Amino acid sequence: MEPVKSMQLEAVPAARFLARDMGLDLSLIPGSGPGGCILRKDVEAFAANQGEAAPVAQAGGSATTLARKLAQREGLDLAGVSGTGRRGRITKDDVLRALASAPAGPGSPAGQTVPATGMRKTIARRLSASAFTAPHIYFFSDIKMDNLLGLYGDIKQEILEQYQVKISVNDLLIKAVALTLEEFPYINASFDGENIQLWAEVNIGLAVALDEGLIVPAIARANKEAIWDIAAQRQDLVERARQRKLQGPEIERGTFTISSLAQYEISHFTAIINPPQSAILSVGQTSERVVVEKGQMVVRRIATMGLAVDHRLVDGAVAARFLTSLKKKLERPALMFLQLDQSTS
Amino acid sequence: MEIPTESVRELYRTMVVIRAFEEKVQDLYARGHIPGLAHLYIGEEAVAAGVCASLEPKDYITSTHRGHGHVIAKGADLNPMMAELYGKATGYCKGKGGSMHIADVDLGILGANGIAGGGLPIAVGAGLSCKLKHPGQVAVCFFGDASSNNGTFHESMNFAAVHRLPVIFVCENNGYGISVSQAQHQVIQDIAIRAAAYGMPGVTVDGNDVLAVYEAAAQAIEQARDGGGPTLLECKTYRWRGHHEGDPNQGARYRTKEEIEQWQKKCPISRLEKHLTKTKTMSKKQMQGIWDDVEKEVDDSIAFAEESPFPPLSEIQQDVFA
Amino acid sequence: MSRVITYAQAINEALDYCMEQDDRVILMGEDIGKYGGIFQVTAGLLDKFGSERVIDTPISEAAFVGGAVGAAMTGLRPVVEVMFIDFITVAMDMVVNQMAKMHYMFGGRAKVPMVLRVNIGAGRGTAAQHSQSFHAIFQHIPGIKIVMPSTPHDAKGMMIEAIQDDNPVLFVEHKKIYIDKGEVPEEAYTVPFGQAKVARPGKDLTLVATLNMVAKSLAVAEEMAAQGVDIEVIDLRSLCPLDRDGVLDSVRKTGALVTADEGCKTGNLGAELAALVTEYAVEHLRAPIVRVAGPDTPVPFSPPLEQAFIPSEEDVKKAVSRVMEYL
Amino acid sequence: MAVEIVLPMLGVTVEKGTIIEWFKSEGDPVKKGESLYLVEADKVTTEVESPGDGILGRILVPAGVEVPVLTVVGVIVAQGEAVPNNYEAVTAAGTETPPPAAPPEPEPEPDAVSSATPHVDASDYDYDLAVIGGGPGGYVAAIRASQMGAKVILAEKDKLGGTCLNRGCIPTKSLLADVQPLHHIRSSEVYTGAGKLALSLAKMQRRKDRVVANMGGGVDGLLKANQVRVVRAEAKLLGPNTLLFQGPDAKETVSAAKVIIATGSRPTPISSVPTDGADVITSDEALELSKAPARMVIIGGGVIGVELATIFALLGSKVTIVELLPRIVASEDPEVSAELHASLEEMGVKIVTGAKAQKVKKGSKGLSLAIEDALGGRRAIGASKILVAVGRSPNTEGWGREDLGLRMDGPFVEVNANMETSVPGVYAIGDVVGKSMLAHTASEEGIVAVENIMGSPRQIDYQRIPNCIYTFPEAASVGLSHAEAERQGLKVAVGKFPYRFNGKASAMGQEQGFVKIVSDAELGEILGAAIVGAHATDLIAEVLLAMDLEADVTDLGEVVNGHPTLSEIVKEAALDCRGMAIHKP
Repeated sequence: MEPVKSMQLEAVPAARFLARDMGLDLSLIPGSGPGGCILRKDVEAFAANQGEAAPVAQAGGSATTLARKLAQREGLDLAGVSGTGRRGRITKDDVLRALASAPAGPGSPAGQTVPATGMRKTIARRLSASAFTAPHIYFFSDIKMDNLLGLYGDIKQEILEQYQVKISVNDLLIKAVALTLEEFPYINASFDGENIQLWAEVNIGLAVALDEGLIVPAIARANKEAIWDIAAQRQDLVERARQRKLQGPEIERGTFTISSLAQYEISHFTAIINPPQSAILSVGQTSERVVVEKGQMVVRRIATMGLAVDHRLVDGAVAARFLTSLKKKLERPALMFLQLDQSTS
Repeated sequence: MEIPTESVRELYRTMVVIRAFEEKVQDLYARGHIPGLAHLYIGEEAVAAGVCASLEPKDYITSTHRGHGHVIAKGADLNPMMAELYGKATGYCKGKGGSMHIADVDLGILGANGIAGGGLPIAVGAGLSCKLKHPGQVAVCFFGDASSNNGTFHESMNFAAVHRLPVIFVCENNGYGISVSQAQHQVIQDIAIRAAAYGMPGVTVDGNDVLAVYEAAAQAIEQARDGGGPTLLECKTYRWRGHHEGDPNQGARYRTKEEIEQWQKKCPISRLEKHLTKTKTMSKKQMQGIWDDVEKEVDDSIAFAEESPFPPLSEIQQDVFA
Repeated sequence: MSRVITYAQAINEALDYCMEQDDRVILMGEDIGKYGGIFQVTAGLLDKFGSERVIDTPISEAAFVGGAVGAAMTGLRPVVEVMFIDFITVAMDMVVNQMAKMHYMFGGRAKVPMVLRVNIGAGRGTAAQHSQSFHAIFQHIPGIKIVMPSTPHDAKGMMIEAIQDDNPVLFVEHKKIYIDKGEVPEEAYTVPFGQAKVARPGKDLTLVATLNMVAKSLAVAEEMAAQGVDIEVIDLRSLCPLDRDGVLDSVRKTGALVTADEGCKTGNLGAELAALVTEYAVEHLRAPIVRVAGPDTPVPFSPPLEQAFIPSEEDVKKAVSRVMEYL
Repeated sequence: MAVEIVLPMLGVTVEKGTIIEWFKSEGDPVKKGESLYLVEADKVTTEVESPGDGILGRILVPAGVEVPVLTVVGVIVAQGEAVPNNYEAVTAAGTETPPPAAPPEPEPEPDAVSSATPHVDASDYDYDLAVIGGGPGGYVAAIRASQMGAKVILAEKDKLGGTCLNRGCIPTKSLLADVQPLHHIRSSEVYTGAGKLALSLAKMQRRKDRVVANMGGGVDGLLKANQVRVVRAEAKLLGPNTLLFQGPDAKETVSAAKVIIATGSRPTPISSVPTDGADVITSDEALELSKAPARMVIIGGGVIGVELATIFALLGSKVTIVELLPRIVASEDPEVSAELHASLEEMGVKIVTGAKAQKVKKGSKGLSLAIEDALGGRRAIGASKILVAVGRSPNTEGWGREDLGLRMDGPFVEVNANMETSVPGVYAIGDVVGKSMLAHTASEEGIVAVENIMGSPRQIDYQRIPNCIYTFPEAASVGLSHAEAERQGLKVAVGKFPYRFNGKASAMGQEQGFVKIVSDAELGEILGAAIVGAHATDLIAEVLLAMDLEADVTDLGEVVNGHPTLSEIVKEAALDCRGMAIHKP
């Protein structure tokens, strides 16, 4: 029998599963098994050192002078501190660790440590990467929504009857954004530091809030699809997002994201670009505001929309033109169907 | 048929070698020097000697679990044979096969076989090789009465007959399939009649008369060499020992002492000795000389086997694949 | 009343009992009559039940295994001895295509209540064609129950169970344990199939063993207990039905699995157990699963080679030690 | 010849048999093949035949006794032959059975065993650990690993002991020890005729060589005693687990589960003043000079520079130190620099700080070094030897770093707190990682690396590693300096006690220097210490111990020291942090 060539195990399954369940990064855990293999007990020990598990009190364990004095000053009971020094002696660092993990203070409700879910950690990693690698610049525009809402009121019933699909204002917004993106290929693009990828399709990601974080399924080819198809896709994706049944490609195909907080009392906000995309549209609440038109004060339904772009590949003027073109479409939705403003780009 | 004197002497010597070898194995086995199983050929020497006398080195044989006699008659060297029985590295099969699996393809010995009837199809295949590639060569298949009830017997006979393969099916009818007598395992007495079913000659001879065996086998072999196709040659004989060494009282559970003694009186070697004396082919002294030589040869093979090393443990992994 | 008898005698008692109880039970096989079976398992039964029910067959495995299938389908309950498992290959069509399939293929209209007795194992110097341990092959054939009792007690109880079972049962014995002795009740009893036995409870590691490897595993467990290693030895007893939950529960408790079976390593029944555990309890595994098995070679004749072939206590110890490095 | 009658092998499962009956009695003639006795095994009885002709000489196993197969149960002898007396009878009660023939021993063949066993050995490597470099980092790591049970190989291309033993710590200390009495005598007023005293550098060198050789042999012996295999060869990593050793008489490839890089460092060259090994030299050559140069310019006022300046100044050389930074030993507390500056000048060493070495000119009268001072002024200093001692550079080439793709940290090999490089399983220690280029740091890093490898994770607290300077007087420091502590925004309380207030120091005539302890004003934690003065490098030990045990200044101040000892200075400095020094006005 040929000997097996590679015998090296990085971690035993029990260690992997435990680390996953505890939200620990396996690569940080030292392995004590053969060839440095990470064992379950290594994960347990690591977790214990991380303060994830309750420290075991070492009754009568000795402490260094510094540790004692520090604990005394901070009013910390050394009985609850586990020692990592020689022969389990409590050191200054042990006291500092204990202080850092102690509750905020007497009388205040004890806080709670909730292990981050994998999804939360993924979001954290991706968004910090985005925020730190892509220089964001922001543009805002107040958009009068009256005409769009009028159009929506006008067609929704008919579409429902004819296509059995309930459309929303969002679907119209998605369409408008998708058409605008056709005009601005560099906003429907991504940049990896070397090359710029101009995407062939326009797939609009729609941020969906779940308990464990945001997830952004993308409506495929929104520039080509009919409103009712967009609505049908949207409903299906949102529904399956809530059931955690999305497929990877449905998320990964996004080329641009719309993040809408329209249902909250938020007038406007900035969003972080969902990498590897190069821009994101943030949509605030539509509210009645007094505006001046031709010298007259009138009440209009206004939504403030923000556009964040990756400044590495989108210049300010381009972003401004994008937002202007979008505004035009939303304020005069008929143009969408007439495609009259192609000259904008 | 006139048998040359030299051939007769050779027949005698072959039988003596087989007998002397097996008697030593019997003693060595009892004393624990030979591991595993040992199925001895004592009493049946005339069959192997008589058949193999007409074979050329390049002709093939397949053998059985009771194969020492066939292998010796086909020309095997006693040293590697004995070494194989001991499980030594210098054995024919590097100690990996043992008593039941001695093989030397160079000598045309396609192996003793531990599966009853296992050798028949293999001999058919060897016959096919002879027909296609080595005209004039033949394959001899030794098997027992019990194997003639096995599917492989019938399938092989038919195949060989249909393709007129140069195969001689030599049935050593020693009256028992282990403990089951011929009468209990088949209702016919002469297995040779089964040849008729496949359209080939079937011959029954006294397997304890080496000259009769020689004559019948020579004829069948010649016919096969000439493209005349297969023959079923049944040699009626008897094994003196139990099925294997350790079979209590030489098989007294299933046969009588008297029966054994009856057959011992028909010893093929004594029978030839009488013939040799009568025809003045050999003197008693010459015969004793052969015995002395042979016993020394066998003793030498024991010394060789005992002095040989066991195979290294690494050998366990060798030869799994070619 | 229990007394101490050999494994071979225990099976003999079971056959004797069933033949007394049920005249449909017949025995077939090579040299099982006057000779009493090559390992003396059927000794004395010919005298007691006569040659119509204890049938010395011609050396025609295909005929008598297939014959048993036909007999079983038509009302008898044959117990067939195949002298060595090696010889079952001669009747493979009858076993695989006929015996195992009849009930299913005929929509449940036919039953094949028969027992095929085989023995596996090296260690008797019987070389490559009389020493194999390829019982795991039959795991892959649906329709055959496969049991392998390791003690005289289980041998008797499982044989009675096998004869009473309406399905074909492959009854796997080991030629090295026929003369092992153990306590066996005089009265008849059955040991149900599909229940692995915890031969020794432990908490550090699960050691699933079969036949001759059970005793070796127990010896190792005792020896290593002195070193503070607490091994749970499970005597699998039954390959089909397989006591999945028994194995899984133990591994969930210990987090480690070693299997010990004499079959060659590749495709060894340890492979099935390893697959089972990785499929259903992988998150509990604290160490690699290690199989103690024969090497992937035919069984060599030469005594030192044969000894090296047979998985030894030392091999079990090595496997356990390797796993313990991770615990 | 006697023929043994054995209980024969009776089939494949039979292991024992009971003799039921002997058909012959002792003395009866027997014939080969004739039944001798009846045995029952496994409920079957078998008649056993005689294996030969003769007389049944003895029956060893009587009827009714069970014995294992292959037991000799009787002996056949020839007519008139005596039964050999080496047979013992077995009785029903007795069991003095000769054991059955031992099973054949397998041929001993070591390499065959592994291939016969289907289980693969967990360790596929020749060695558990390979160490590249036999300096104070490498050899200490090798010994500790071996102590912890690892199989270790160590490669050294030059001499065991590394820079420390062969070209650094130890040779300088030997030379310094030789010049120190001269310094002591010269600075004492009690000797007469001191001016006539002379030192022989050649003899000093011989003594130094002996010290180095002795210690080198000691390292060799230690490694041997610890079963470390030492290869005199250059090592190259062909992969994370494969090393090629190439030496004068060896070329081999070995595999190791873990590797420690301890390749050390070499003097840093400066491009403006290239060394030539003769006129412009490094510390390596300076330590081998057999004659003190008349005029020596030392570029670099760090530890190496000031120690060599001390040696050569006392040997009579006119020494000038050219230091780029505003003060010598700039890594130390400014007070330490000032103290050493003063003492060196007292020995006649000229010190030019804030000056850059520009260029060397070789003329008929010797060398001249052009320098540019902080204000841009240029001048030249004449010299017979120029010593470049601007620091040391890690040896990061030639051992496969590039191919392995180890991440770098500036010029050094990057390691994490466990001393592991960016390639898992490959560790690096000592000067090549450059955390603090000191022998004792390398040793400790070696031990920490090994302990991490062997599964006892530990990290080094670099704050607790001392720096030692062996000038006259000595200087030593640990932890934070006063300025650094304040820069970190700590509220500090500094205690300082001068040597001159200490009885032992005064009596020794070694009043120069002080002990300074920097502590946390509130907790009393000892944050750092700096000592200048006689035996400073030994005195720092007390502070190190206190820091390591996390004692505070009060603990240190409460230690009762012998009197008079220099250690009282440490105690007083600790007390002074609280304003409680006794012998300080």
